Amino acid sequence: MSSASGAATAAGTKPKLAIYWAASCGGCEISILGIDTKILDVAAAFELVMCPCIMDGKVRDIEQLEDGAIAVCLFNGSIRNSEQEYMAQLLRRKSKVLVAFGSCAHEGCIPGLANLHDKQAIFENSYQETESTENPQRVRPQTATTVPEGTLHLPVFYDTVRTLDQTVDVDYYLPGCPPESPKIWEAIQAIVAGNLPPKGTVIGSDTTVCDDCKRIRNVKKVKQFKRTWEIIPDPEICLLEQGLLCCGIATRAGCGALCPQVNSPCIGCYGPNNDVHDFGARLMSAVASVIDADNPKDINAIISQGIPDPVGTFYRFGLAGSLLRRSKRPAGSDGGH
Amino acid sequence: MKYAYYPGCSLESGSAAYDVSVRAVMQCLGAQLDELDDWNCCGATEYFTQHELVALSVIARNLALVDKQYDQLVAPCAACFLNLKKTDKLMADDPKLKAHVNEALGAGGLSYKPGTVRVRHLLDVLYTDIGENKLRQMTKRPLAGLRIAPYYGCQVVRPLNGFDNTEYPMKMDELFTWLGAEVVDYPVKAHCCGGHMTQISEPQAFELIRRLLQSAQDYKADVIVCICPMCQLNLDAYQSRVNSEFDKSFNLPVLFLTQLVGIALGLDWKKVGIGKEIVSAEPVLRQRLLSGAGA
Amino acid sequence: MSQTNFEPKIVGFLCNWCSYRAADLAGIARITHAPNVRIVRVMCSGRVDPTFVLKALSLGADGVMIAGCHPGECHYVDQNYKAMRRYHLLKHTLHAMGVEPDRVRLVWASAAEGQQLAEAIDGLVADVKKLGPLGWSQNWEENGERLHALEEIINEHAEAMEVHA
Amino acid sequence: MAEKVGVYVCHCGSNIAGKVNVEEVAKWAGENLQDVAVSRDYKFMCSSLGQKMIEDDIRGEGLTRVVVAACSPHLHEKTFRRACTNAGLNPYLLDMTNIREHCSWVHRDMDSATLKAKSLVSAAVSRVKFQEPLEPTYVDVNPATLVIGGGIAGLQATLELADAGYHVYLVERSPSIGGHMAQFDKTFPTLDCSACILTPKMSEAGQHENVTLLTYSEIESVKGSVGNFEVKVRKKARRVDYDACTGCGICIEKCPRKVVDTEFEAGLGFRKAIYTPFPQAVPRVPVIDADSCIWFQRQKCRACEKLCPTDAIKFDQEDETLTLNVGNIILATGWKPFECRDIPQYGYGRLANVYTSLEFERLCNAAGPTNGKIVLRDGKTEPQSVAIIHCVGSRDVRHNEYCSGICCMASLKFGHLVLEKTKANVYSFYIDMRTNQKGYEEFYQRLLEEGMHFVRGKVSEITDAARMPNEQGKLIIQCEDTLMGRQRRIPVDMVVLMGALEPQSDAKEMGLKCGISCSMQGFFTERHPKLDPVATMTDGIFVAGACQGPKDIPASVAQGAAAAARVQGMITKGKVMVEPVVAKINEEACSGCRICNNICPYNAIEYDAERGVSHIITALCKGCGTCVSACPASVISGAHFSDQQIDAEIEGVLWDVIRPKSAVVSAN
Repeated sequence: MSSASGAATAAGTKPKLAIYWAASCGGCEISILGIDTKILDVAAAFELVMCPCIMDGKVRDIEQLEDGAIAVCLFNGSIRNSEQEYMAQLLRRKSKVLVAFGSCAHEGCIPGLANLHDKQAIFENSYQETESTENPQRVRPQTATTVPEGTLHLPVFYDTVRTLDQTVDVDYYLPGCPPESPKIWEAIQAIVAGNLPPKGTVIGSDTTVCDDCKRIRNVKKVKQFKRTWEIIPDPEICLLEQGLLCCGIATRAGCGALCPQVNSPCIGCYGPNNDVHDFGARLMSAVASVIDADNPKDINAIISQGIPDPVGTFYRFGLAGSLLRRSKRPAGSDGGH
Repeated sequence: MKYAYYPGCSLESGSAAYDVSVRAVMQCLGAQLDELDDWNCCGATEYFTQHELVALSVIARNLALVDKQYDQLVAPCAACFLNLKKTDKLMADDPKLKAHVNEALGAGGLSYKPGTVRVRHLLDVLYTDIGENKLRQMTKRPLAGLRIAPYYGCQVVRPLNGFDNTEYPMKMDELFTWLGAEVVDYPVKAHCCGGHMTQISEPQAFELIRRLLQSAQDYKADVIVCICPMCQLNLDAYQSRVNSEFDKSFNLPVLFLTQLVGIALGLDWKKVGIGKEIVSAEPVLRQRLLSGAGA
Repeated sequence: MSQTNFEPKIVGFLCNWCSYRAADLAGIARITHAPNVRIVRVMCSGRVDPTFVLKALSLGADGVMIAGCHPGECHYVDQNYKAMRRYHLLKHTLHAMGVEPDRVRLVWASAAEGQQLAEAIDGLVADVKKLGPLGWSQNWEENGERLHALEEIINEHAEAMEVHA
Repeated sequence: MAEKVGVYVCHCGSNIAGKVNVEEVAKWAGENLQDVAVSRDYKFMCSSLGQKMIEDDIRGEGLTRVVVAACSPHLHEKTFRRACTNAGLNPYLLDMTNIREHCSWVHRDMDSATLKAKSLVSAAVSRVKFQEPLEPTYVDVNPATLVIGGGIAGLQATLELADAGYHVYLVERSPSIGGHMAQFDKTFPTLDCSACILTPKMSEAGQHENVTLLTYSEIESVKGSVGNFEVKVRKKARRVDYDACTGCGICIEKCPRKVVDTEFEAGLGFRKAIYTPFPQAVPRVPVIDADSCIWFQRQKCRACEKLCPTDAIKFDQEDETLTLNVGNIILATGWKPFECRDIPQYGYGRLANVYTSLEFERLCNAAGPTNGKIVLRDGKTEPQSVAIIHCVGSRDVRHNEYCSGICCMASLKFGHLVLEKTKANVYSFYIDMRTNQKGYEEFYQRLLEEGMHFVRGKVSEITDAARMPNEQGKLIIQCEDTLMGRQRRIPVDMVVLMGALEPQSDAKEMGLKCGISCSMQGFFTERHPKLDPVATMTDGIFVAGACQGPKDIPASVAQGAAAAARVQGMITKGKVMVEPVVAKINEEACSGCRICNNICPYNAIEYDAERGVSHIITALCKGCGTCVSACPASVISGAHFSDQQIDAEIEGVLWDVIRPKSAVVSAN
C-alpha cells in the first residue's frame, strides 16, 4: 500500500483508469462511448489499463500493479459468481477510487431479480426447462474439469446476486441503467479536477424524476392501477394520476425524465434518492398512501388487480441492493455453513 | 344470465304449477335455468331433527353437483333455499363440519368447498338480477286492479337470506307494484303457515292458517301469492277445512309468485299453471284483469 | 435452534395514542402476555414506513407487529387508513418474497383494549413460534463452494500477486 | 463528536425490580452500549432525589443525552424533561423507555423480562444519540370563542363565557336557538315546564352584549389551530332583513301557504312558508322557506312583502359567508332521532297510531298541535291504552349497540303525562329500567304507584292483525314477558316508540372540518373518557352535550359549563405551547410530486405551484409523521421521530440478533 500516482500527479505518467464489467449487459460501456468526442479528452487525461469491452487486458497485468496504482476504477455489473467477486476484490485493492458504475453495481439492477430464485432453480430453468433446450443427460456446468493438461476451472455461480458494496468497500456511486452520458462526463470532469464529494456519495441530483417531468400534477388519489397497455395516457397529466404506476416520484433525477416524456411511466432505473434505505419500500409507502379505498377488501382488490408483480414493480432495479436482498429460500435449501 | 336450477321435490309433484311457471317466466325474461343433474331432496325440516350431519351431507351433495360453469344455484322453494344456503354457511364457518361432510361426500366421489356456489332464491333473482327496468319493460298485461297479498312465509326471512328485511320483508311487494298490481301491505306476511303441523295437530295448524286468511281478507286481498310450496299447499288445500272449522267463508285463491309474473308478462294462463290450484283463481283474475276477452 | 425453546424476537410499532396506551393499560391491569414483542413507539401508525418492517426483518426479527387506533378512531383523524393501505401493499410484496403472512400483522387496539392487545401479542407470538425462526440474513449466505473457489483463484494467481503486492 | 449518554434504570420500589434484574440491566448498559458514560439504577427515579441524580450527572459528567428506563412516558416524561431543563440540557435530548407497564408488570419470568428490558434500554440509547434539541413555540390565544349548536349544551357554554366577559359567536343551523329541549313539554324527573326554564336562557343569549348570534347558519370550514382558528360560516339567506324586522309576525299571519312542519312539530303540525319555528323563537326574525314559498315556486303572491310594515322582506337576499377569528371552539351539535321506519315490524309510518317520542312530546305540549291533548291521529279520540316501547334502535346489535340513556326516564315522564291527562292504561315495555341519577329512581317508584304497567321484555311485533275479539281495531303488542316467562299480546290504542339518540348525520363531516375523530357510532371522541371528558385530541376544540354521546339535560348543561370553564382556562393563560414535534419539507430537494398533498387531514401541506414544491404550515402540523413515511423522495423529516432515530431504535431493540455487518458482507 503506497502512494501511487493520483489524478493530479507528475506529468509524464498519466493516472490510470480501469473500466470493468461484472454481471451486466454492456450498456454502461455504450453509455461511456456516448460522451462522444470527449472520449479523446478522457484518453488524454488517463491511461486506460483495463476495459474488457474494448481492449485486451490481462488480469495478471492488474495483479502485478502496486496496490492503489489505479487512480479510478469504474466498475459496472453486479456480483453473481466467484470470478466477479475476485475481480471486485482485486480492483478494490489496486484502485484509489472505486466507483460503483451504473445500476447493477449500485443496486443489483435486472440481474438482481434473479434473487427471486436460487442457483438450483436458475440452472434447472436455463439448462433444462427452456423450450429450446435439449439436455437428456441433465448436464450442468461443473466448476472443475480434469483434462490431461490439468484441472480447468469455471467460476462458482452464486445463489444470490450481490451489489458491489455488499462485496467490497465502495467510494462513489453513479446511478442509472445506464448512467446518462452527460452525467458520466460530469463525473469524470469532477474526478479529473480532484473535486470529489465525501466518500459514499451517490454522484447525481438530489431531487426525483418529477422535478424534470413537465406533466401537470395534482392531488393524487388512485382508484385503479392500470398496466401500460391498458390506456393511452393523456400526455399532459401526471401518469400516476392516470393510474400508471410511475416510479418517477421515488427515482433520483438525472435522466431528464426520458420515459415520462414519451408517455411511458418511469421504471425507476436511477434508483432511490438520498436517505432512502429501500427504494421499493418507499415507493410502496407513497403509492399505498394515495390508494382511494378504506377497507381491506377494496384495498386488496385494487392492489392485486393493478399490481400483479409487486417485486418486479417496486424492485425492478433494486432487489439485490434492498434491505431483504432476495426472496426467502425454501427451507432446507443449501445455504449457509 | 345463467343459473343452475334446483327445483326440489315439491315442484315435481304438488307444486308443479310453480315449476312450470318458473321455467316459462325465466325463459321469457331471457335467463337460462339449467336443471341440476341428479339432484336429491333437500331434506326439508325432517332430516335435521333426525341427524344433523346426515341432513347437511344430503344437502351438500346438491351443492357439490353444481358444475364449474355455474357460480349460482337458484331454488324457488323457500325451504330448499334455506337448507342449501344454511349448509354452505355452516360448512364455511366450521372447518370440522366441512371435513365431516366432505368425508361423507367422498364416498360418492364428490366434495364441496363452501363459498363456491352462491345460493339464490328465485325472488332475489327476479328482484335483483332481472330488476325493475326489465320487468317494467316486459310487462304486457299490467296487473292493474288486482289486489295482491304477498306472502313470504317464515323460511325465506331467516337472517342469512341476504336480500330482504328479515322482520318485515318488502321485495315481493315492490316487485308487484312494478307489474302494476295493487299490493296489500298486511301485517302477517311473514308469519308461519303452520308447516307440517297439519299432520301433527290440526287445531293448531288451522288456527295459524285462519289468521293468515283472515288478515288477507281484512285487507281486501283478491289473491295471496306464495314463494314456498308448503305455504301454498296449506293456504289453498286446507282453506275449505278452515272454513268449516271456524265457520268462515274464505274464498282466496293462492298462487305462486311466478304464475302472476307470467300473466303480467303476457304468457298463456295454462302455461303458467293457472287452474292447478284448488281454490280457483280464474274467476277473480277474469274479473279484474279481463274485460271479457279470454286468455 | 429447536422449535420447542425458540423464543421469537418481534418488533412492535405502536402508535402513541391508542395502542401504546393499550399496552400501558395491559400493564396497569397486570394482563400477562408473551415478552417477545419489543415496542417501538411512533406517534401514529401512519408513521410506520414499510422500510421499518423490512429493516427489522432483515436485521433478524422473526416477526413484526404494527398497531394503531381502530379505523375511524385515529387520533389524527384518518391516518391509520394510510397505515392499512401500506400494510396490505407490503403484505402483497412480502408474499411474493416468500415471507409467511403470519409474521407481519396489523392490529387495531383502542386505549381501552389492554386485554385485546395482550391477546393479539400472544396470538402473533404463538403463530411465529409455529413458523420457527426467520433468520433472514442466512438467506444471503452461499455454501462452502464460494470460499473454496475464491481460494483457488487466489492460489492460482498468487505468483503474480506476490511480485508486487 | 461522540455523545455522552446517561442511563437511569428505575426500580420503582419492587414494581420493576421484582421482575427485572435492574442492577444487571444498568451494569450491562454501562459496559456494553456505546457512548454510555454513566449508568445507574435507583429506587425511585421520579423522586426528587432521583431527579437530582440526573441533574447532577448532567452538570458533573457533562452528559449530552439522557435515557430513563422506568414507567410509561405518558406518566413521567414531563417530569424527566423538567429535570433535564433544570440542568441546562434541552428536554428533547431525553428518551424514556417503558420497562414497567410494558415489561415488569406483564411478564412472568425474570430472565425474559430482564432480556426485554435490556432490549428497550439498548433501543433508547441507540435512538437518543440521534435526537435533536427542539424548542417549543408559544402562540397567543384569541379570547373570542365559537360555539357550534344552540341547544341547551351550547347555550349553557355560551352564557357561561359571555357572563365571564368573553365574546362568543353562537352558530346554529336552524332558524332559532333552543334545540330539542324547546320541543319538550315537561322535563324529568322534576316535571318542570321545559319552555319555562329554557326560554329565559334563550332570550338572554339573544340579548347578551357579548354574544353574536348566527342562526340559520352553517360551518363551512375551520382552519388554523388552538389560539387562532379561522372559521368560515355561511349565513343562509333568510330573505328577511335581520335588522329591519321587528318580529311583529304579520307576514306569518298573512302568508297563504301552509306546509307540514316536519322539524319543530315533528310532522304533526303545520307552519307557513315564512315562519319562525315556534312562538318563543330567538331570534324572532322569520325565514322564508324557498321550497314552499309561492313566489319562489310560481312567481306569484309576495303578500308578506306588501304587508310588512318595515319593508324587511328581501326576496333577493343571498347566502353570505362570514369569517370569524376565534381562539377556541366548542362543538355542541347535539343528536338526531333514530329513523323508526328502519324497524318495520313496529309499524311506524304504516300503522297510524304508532308515534315517535318526539311526536309524542309535541302531542303532550300545551303549545303543540293538539294544545296538549293526547289524542289519536284522527285528532279527537282519546286513547284508552297506551304502550311505550323502550330501546327502539338502542341496545340492539342490528342498529345501535349502545344504551341511549334517556329513554327510560322519558318513558316514565310520558307515562305520568298520559295518566295525568287521560284515563288510559299505560304499559311500558322495557329491557332493563335504568334510573341512576339524582331523583330518577324515586320518579320510577312514583310511576309504579301511579299505576303504570311495566312489562319486561323486548317487543317482537306491533300489528293490527287481531286474533281475539278484544283485539279488533287495536294495535297489538306481541312480546315475551321475561318475568312471567311467556308470550303476551297486549292490545292498545296508541304506541310510542322511544327511538335511539343518534349522532347527527353530518357529525363525521363536522369532525373532519375540526380535525377531531368520531367513535364507531359517530359520536365525537373526547380526549379521555373519564379524566378529560370535554376536551378532544385537537387542542382548542371542545365538545359538550349529546354530540359526544347520548345525554339528558342535566348532563348536557354540566358539559356545556365544563367546556366553557376549559375555554376560560385557555383564555386566562393567554398563550399556548405548541409541541415542536412537527414535520418539515426540505424544499430544495422537493420535486413537487404532490403525493403528500392529500395525506394531511389538517391541510397543513400546501403546494406552491410557482416553485413546484410542497411546504408544511408548521402551525397546522400535529406531528403524526404520516407524510414523512409517504414521501417517496425522503425529503420530509419528522422532528423527534426521524427516520434516523427510528432506524437506530430498531437496531437497538434487536441488539441480540443483529449480526455484525462484516459477518454478512464478506464472511462465510
